[in-house]
Amino acid sequence: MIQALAFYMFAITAVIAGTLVVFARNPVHSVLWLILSFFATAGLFVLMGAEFLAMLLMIIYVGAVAVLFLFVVMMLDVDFAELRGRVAQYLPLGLAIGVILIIQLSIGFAAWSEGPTVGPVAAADNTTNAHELGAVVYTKYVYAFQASGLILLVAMIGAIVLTLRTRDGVKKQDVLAQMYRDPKTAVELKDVRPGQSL
Amino acid sequence: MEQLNLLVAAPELILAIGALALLMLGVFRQNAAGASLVMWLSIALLVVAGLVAYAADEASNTAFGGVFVSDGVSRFAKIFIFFGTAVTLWMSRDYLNRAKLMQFEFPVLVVFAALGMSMMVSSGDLIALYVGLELQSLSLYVLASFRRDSVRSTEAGLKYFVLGALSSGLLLFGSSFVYGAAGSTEFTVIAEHATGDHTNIAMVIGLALMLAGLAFKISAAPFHMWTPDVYEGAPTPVTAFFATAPKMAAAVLMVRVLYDGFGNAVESWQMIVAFLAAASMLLGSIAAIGQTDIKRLMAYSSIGHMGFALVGLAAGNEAGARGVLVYLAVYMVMNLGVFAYILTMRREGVLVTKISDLAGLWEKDGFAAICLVILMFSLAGIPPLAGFWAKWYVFQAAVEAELIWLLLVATVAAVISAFYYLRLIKIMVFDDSEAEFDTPMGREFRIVLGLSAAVMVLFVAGGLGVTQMAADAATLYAR
Amino acid sequence: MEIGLTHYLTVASILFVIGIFGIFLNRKNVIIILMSIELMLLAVNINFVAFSTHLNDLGGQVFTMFVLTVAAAEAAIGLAILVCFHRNRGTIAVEDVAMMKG
Amino acid sequence: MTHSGFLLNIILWLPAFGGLVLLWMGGEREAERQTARKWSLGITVVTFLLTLVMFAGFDPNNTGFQFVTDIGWLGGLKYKLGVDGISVLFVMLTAGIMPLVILASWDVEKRAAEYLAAFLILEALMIGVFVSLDLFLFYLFFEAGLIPMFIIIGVWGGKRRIYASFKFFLYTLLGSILMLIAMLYMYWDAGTSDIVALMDHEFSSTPFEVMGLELGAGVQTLLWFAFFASFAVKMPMWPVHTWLPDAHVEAPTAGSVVLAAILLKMGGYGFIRFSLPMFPVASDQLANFVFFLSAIAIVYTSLVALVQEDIKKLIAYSSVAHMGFVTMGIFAANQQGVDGAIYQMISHGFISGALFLSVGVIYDRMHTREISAYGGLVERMPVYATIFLFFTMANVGLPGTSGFVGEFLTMMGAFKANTWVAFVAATGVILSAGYALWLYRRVVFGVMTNPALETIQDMNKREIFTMIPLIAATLYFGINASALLDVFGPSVAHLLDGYTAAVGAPDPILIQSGGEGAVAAPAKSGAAH
Amino acid sequence: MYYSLIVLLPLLGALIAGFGVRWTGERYAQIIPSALLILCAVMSWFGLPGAVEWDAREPITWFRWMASGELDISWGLRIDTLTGVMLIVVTTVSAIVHVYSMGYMADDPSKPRFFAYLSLFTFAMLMLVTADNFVQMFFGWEGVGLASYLLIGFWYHKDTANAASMKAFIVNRVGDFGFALGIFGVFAVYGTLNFDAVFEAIPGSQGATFKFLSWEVGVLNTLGMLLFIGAMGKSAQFFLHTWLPDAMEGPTPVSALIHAATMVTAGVFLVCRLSPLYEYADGAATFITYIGATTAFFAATVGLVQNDIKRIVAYSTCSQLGYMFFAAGVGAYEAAMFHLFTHAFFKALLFLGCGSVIHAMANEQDIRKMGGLWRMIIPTYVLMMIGTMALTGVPPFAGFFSKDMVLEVAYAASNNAGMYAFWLGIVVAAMTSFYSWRLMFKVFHGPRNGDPEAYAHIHESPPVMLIPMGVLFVGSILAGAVFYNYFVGDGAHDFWGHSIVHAKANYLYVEKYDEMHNIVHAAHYVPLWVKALPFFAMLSGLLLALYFYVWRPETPARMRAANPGAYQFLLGKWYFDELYQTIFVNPSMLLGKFFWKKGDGKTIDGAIDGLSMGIVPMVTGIFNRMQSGYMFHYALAMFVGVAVIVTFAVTGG
Repeated sequence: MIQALAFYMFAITAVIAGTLVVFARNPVHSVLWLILSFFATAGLFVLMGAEFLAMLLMIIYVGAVAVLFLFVVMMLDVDFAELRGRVAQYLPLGLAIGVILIIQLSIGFAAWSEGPTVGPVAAADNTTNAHELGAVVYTKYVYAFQASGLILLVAMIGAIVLTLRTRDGVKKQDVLAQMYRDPKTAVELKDVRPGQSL
Repeated sequence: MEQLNLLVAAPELILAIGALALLMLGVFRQNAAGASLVMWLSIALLVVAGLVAYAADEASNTAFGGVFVSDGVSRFAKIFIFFGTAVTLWMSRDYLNRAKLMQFEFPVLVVFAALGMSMMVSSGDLIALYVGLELQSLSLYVLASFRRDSVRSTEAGLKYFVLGALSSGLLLFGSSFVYGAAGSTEFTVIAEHATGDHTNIAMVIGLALMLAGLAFKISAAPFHMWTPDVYEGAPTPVTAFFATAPKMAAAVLMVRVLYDGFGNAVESWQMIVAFLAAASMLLGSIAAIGQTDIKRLMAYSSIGHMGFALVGLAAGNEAGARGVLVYLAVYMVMNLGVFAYILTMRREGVLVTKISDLAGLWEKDGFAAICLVILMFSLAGIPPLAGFWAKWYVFQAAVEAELIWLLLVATVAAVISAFYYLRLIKIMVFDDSEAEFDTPMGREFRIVLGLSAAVMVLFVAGGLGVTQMAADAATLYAR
Repeated sequence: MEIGLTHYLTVASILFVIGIFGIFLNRKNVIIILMSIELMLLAVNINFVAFSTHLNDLGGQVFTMFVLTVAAAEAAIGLAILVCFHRNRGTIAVEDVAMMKG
Repeated sequence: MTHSGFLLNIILWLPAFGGLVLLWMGGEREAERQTARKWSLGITVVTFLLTLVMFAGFDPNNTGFQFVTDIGWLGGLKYKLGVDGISVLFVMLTAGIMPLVILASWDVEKRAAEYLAAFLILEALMIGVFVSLDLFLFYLFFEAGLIPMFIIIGVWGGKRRIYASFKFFLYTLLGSILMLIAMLYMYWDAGTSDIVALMDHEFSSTPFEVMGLELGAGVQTLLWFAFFASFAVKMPMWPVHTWLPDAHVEAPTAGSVVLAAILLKMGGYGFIRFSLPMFPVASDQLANFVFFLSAIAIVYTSLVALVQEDIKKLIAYSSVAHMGFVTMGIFAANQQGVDGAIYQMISHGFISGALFLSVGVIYDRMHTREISAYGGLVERMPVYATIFLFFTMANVGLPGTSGFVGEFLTMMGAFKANTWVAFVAATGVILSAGYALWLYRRVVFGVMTNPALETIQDMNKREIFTMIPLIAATLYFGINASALLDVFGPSVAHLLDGYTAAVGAPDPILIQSGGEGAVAAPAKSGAAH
Repeated sequence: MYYSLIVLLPLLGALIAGFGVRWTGERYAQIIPSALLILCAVMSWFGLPGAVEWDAREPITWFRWMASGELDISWGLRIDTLTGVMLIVVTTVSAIVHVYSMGYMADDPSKPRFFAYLSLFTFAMLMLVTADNFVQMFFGWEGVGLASYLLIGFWYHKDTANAASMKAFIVNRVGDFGFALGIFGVFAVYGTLNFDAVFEAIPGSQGATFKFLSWEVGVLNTLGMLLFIGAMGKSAQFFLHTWLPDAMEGPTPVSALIHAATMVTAGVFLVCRLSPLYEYADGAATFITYIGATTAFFAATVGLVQNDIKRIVAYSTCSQLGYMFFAAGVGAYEAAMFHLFTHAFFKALLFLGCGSVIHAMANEQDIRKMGGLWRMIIPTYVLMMIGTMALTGVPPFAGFFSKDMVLEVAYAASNNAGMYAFWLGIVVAAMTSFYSWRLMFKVFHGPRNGDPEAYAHIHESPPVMLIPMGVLFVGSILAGAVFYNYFVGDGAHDFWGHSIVHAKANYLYVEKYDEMHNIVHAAHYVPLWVKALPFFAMLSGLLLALYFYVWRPETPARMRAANPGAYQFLLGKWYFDELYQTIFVNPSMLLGKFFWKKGDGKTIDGAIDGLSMGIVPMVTGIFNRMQSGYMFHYALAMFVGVAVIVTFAVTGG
């Protein structure tokens, strides 16, 4: 019963927060709703016995991703007052597609309607969820694990190559250069005749 | 615990380690010369990987506990991916130098993308599929917006990224259904559950969603919308890259999923793939007619061609797999040739991409014109050129699968698409010349263009071994 | 009332569809789209974990882990591109990301 | 590959080799142009001589294929070449017309080397069509011929060349791809792409319904229509003929000659090589459909030709009408009909080729094809008037010219199969006299009204020399038709034996009312000489 | 070999005149063909007994022309009496015309061409009459058509000549259309086209039917009708006669040769040659009788009022051909041939005489501008007078015998068709007499109506023209009397041998067959009044002409004024030309335009262009607009796609 109550609380929170992510007027609010949605989902994970993933979700998503979003939203300093959507125009079509998809997906659920109830994985050996995961990630899934490392590397390279600006023509302070300047190199005398430019 | 069998994944390991080494090299020699060195080494690395792939065993081998598969199909795809990528890198040097974009990250990212592709074509598991796909995609997103000062380039990157991420979401959502229904992410297990008689409906829906994601990658209609914009906006060498190796990877990935995973449930996906094929062929051919930008045109052309390739896939038989492989191989070579020329369409230092700029090419550069004409006829699928044989193989598969209606659609599409290829020929050969392009083409372009045209012509003499290799690879799916 | 697999799948589906809405109903700015994508991935994760529990198989949870990792990388790349675009274009309104068309 | 097969390979590839060499030589200087002309003339003449050598070794009474080459090729297909009585003549026609085409292109200045190279390559492809014994090898040559022709029209054509070349290309392509699909089906169904083997393969003719339409011969009907789509466009048959006038009008003279003399024949050749022997049941059932279209083609296009104001267009329409006789004869499916169709194709090769050459002669001088710009040419160009008259008469099928034999035999064959079509076709003979003489009267006779014609020169030696072989052939085969009929007759008889075996003998013509002393109707076709 | 030479020498002459001018010179390009023709003519006369003897025992075969299945056609000659007679007619008249033309065409710049055409014509005509099979006959048939086309249009700068030549060729083709269909029918039914084989098979197919077009029809009648259509075209019979008067645009010798003596009689020859067929095809034979009689009448009425000297003779020819046809139609092929034979002489003579007049009058052809010429050109006058008398049937000139015979057989046929032919024939005889004498009187007698200038230069033709006419003059006088016995008299049976077949089955006179053997024999037993009536008809025509043009010259004008409608109707040749123009030529042109502009242009190309330049670009536009550049549109498209393919998945494809 408590489990059901918790489920509905987390589920409704996640859905509402998700909706508000999309429809909030202020992007900053959106990010905050997103964070709430993550929290609620983490709760759902815990209910399903995936404590480690719930923790990961908190750390990675809330701690890194959402904050990154927040950072970018603020950095770009979007003047959100001007950004008004004309949502209504596409709402009917969007809703129709959404409804169709939901219906189709729920047809898919029918496959599991009489399946067994949900229970935590591998609780028998008294090992924790984290332990179990660790056991397979470095053995069975080592390939994917290494690959995801590469993915992160690519993301890093990508972020750097796209945003690191070391372009010429940008004025930066070079202390040494300032210190070693002398009048001879700093000032050039030119004889300017009237009516003529340099 | 299964063996790791690292040797099976030798090309990937070479690429991964090599890429890391190159990255270090690039970081420590951070100037144009260093970048150029990294570029050459990357090309060498890809060639080596290609040779290693070529030397690989044709028989089925697995590594990492079945997650990684190496067989004839993956070998075939890898050879083309690695060599194709090497050629694109080779051709991009000129552009990068001129655009002052010669940074070591470029070749490294390309190598990572190639690595991702090779992981895709070797995946034996949904997770491997996903990480491979993402490794490739993320690299490509960055490459698309590599010319970061350009609105167009970054817009291309943004569009590609957003829609690509969306497609990944669809793919994942589908994967989750498949996983839920099959109880495993491994293709071999999925194949046991996905049989003609009692395929779980959830599994089929999952497959459909996965197909949506995969269709995006090979830009099949209606998941093609990013293609023209990204092709146009991305730096031209990147566009050339997009049009070649990733298409091969995505198509072979589809073969993997559909044949390895769902090979026993052809009837549940045949209609979907046929629909994608028909839509792509028609859209690719019709929408291309109005284009004035050659890169956009090539984008629509690639949509149409992917439609034809999907015709083979829709057949769902051994001939289909063979057809897809041959088609993609031929298509890759054709596109390399065409882009070799597009990369040299430079006037007063600026790369121009208007189709009308090609006018009177025959007067100015007979060699290039003849090569391009051959390539265009090949793209249009006129015998005896390779483009015809590519179509021949996929059509043969469709005939065996009795997909006659799809072939009729293909007929119409082929004729319409012939129209715009002919229009290009008309502009090049029939119209009077306009202003000259800059300096003669670089050596590498001339070589690639000439070789590609030569392949188109010589293909008729026994398929240059490609058809045989594809046929051998496809025996995997003999029934 | 027993909470079963379908409940979780339903939540996931709703979140997924919300994500979809977020992508094509949103005209405000691209960041919202990126967040919508995160919502979709979240839905996927719920699915995987639910199936994993249901099947008593760790594969789904591992998959979720990789999805989380990749999503983070994706977010980084996406935001980087977005920042780049903003530098060039001065806006991130969705309707302004339409230089190229036809 | 036998020794004799080698010869056929040489004939096939020599022109292509010559063309490639020419492309490589190139050159825009006059001396280089001259070399190119001589080179291509040499190549075509040698090719023709080789076909003569081949013909000398050809045994017409052997109804099988001769000079066979058979080696493996990609995709399980075969590189198989060979000629039988039917194709050997088309090969010779092609090889024989080409030197004249080269001669007719002598004055081309613009990119002469490429121009001639295109023709040489086209020659190889056209010969390839006639000698291929593999389904896809045939398709390959059949289709590839579009490329050089497209370029010839597009680069060296007239004002509306772009429209014409595109129309030509796309029209033909659409039909061909349908045929390709049918070929793929045949390959799958029969497991071979060998034409000889396919002739013996029986494709299912069990009727079935598709979307409420009853297909009388089942799969054969579908395959038949797919092939028909391609060949009917190529012929061209009404109502898919409209590319031809445009292509002819815009093509340069030599292009028109090749188009009329050889390219059009591929459709008829295809009908004979594929439709009749491979889909006999469908051919039998759809013969009336073809007759209907042929009859319309003959009358309709003849009437259209009557009102043309452009010389080339008029001749182009007359070609369509003449091809109507060919289709009619083929699907009459008896010895006279098929013999006549083949004969008509070969003779039309000479005659229409010569007519287009004739138009070229005055076009080169006046640069207009408007009929109204001419008149009274006989005053200044008596030789031209004579030659043009000769071919005009050959075109209307005057006995004694080769044009007669084909028309006559096809109608004779058609009469046996369906009297209506013979009846309508015979009216076409009247109309052909109408438009041809009307053209001749306006161009050659009458009073010279256009002052520009005052100084027009008669044909020069080269032009006359180009015409002489055609005149000789038209005349010789007009009075000694056996020279050709005996070559392909046995092959046709063999083909029709198979056809009759598949569909049964046709109903006897004569209905006896039981009168005493009534003779039985004589034996039907199949009795060879 | 002997007969082959007769046939081939003219071809040699044609080639020499046509292509050998460079070597022979213009003069010899005329003399050589003429000499060859004279040789031919002499050989033909001497060859007649041989031909009678030969009697088509076996054909002379040159070499094979075409063989296809059971069809086997060789070039060769069939020599029998029919051929022998035709050889004489053709070569003799041709030789005469050749010689005559050397004078007549003396001023023409392209004489060699003219002689080449003449000889070519002769060759084709000889091929026609010697043919052993239908196809070779068709060769000659169309060959003479070609030569006629060339000769009518010889003066190509005259637009009327060009039009006339085209008309001749095309109208002939209409006839050939029927002829060709007949040949196809013969082949389809009998499986062969060689005369002997066909003739042998014909009796066996009595009563047999076959499906022609949509009807099941009798074999023999249908084939007979179809083949006769060919004869109608060539011999300018009713409905297909319109080209003959116009053909007078050609040089006069041509009219004499082609349009009087030889080519136009080819139809009669055809019917005679096919006597084995028509003997059993009673329906077709009746049709021939009616058409022949009607033509005779029609042409005579039109001839009454014509003013062009050559056209009068042309209509007369047309009319006389009608005689021949109805004679053949009732089964008296011998009589038809007899009239053909005599007619060749006197009609050629008349034409050449006209030519001489025209020559004298400096190319004037309108008889209203002539008159009183006889004193100035007495030899021509005499020749013309004899020709006219022969034509009108004044005894004992040639026409008297043959025309009487023709009318007698018509009467002897004693059935409706025969009676129709007989009575019309009598009327026509009167009219023939009238218009012939009208011509004579208007040209040679009465006041000088023409241009005084022209009269000043009138001169008699040179001997080279007069001498050949002299030969015809002899023929016109003697041909009837001398050959009567062989052609239609007691010697006929032996003379014709197997070349003409009579069968009991011909219902026209089947009751009398046993006693009469055939209709020609029967014709000898007709009542005396029947034999005398033609003479009186001739006489009445003569008297009427005398009255109209000599005694009361104002009468014609009064008649004209009294019956303007009838006069115009006759002058307008019953308005056949206008009718054909309205129902055939104009609709063809309109239909052609319609098919071209609306059919090809609007419908076929319109559909294709509409598709390729209308619909496809429209769809292109839609696709390109969908490619709006907006990400949300792209995403929307993707989700629509997802919805569609998931639907496929759920519904199972």
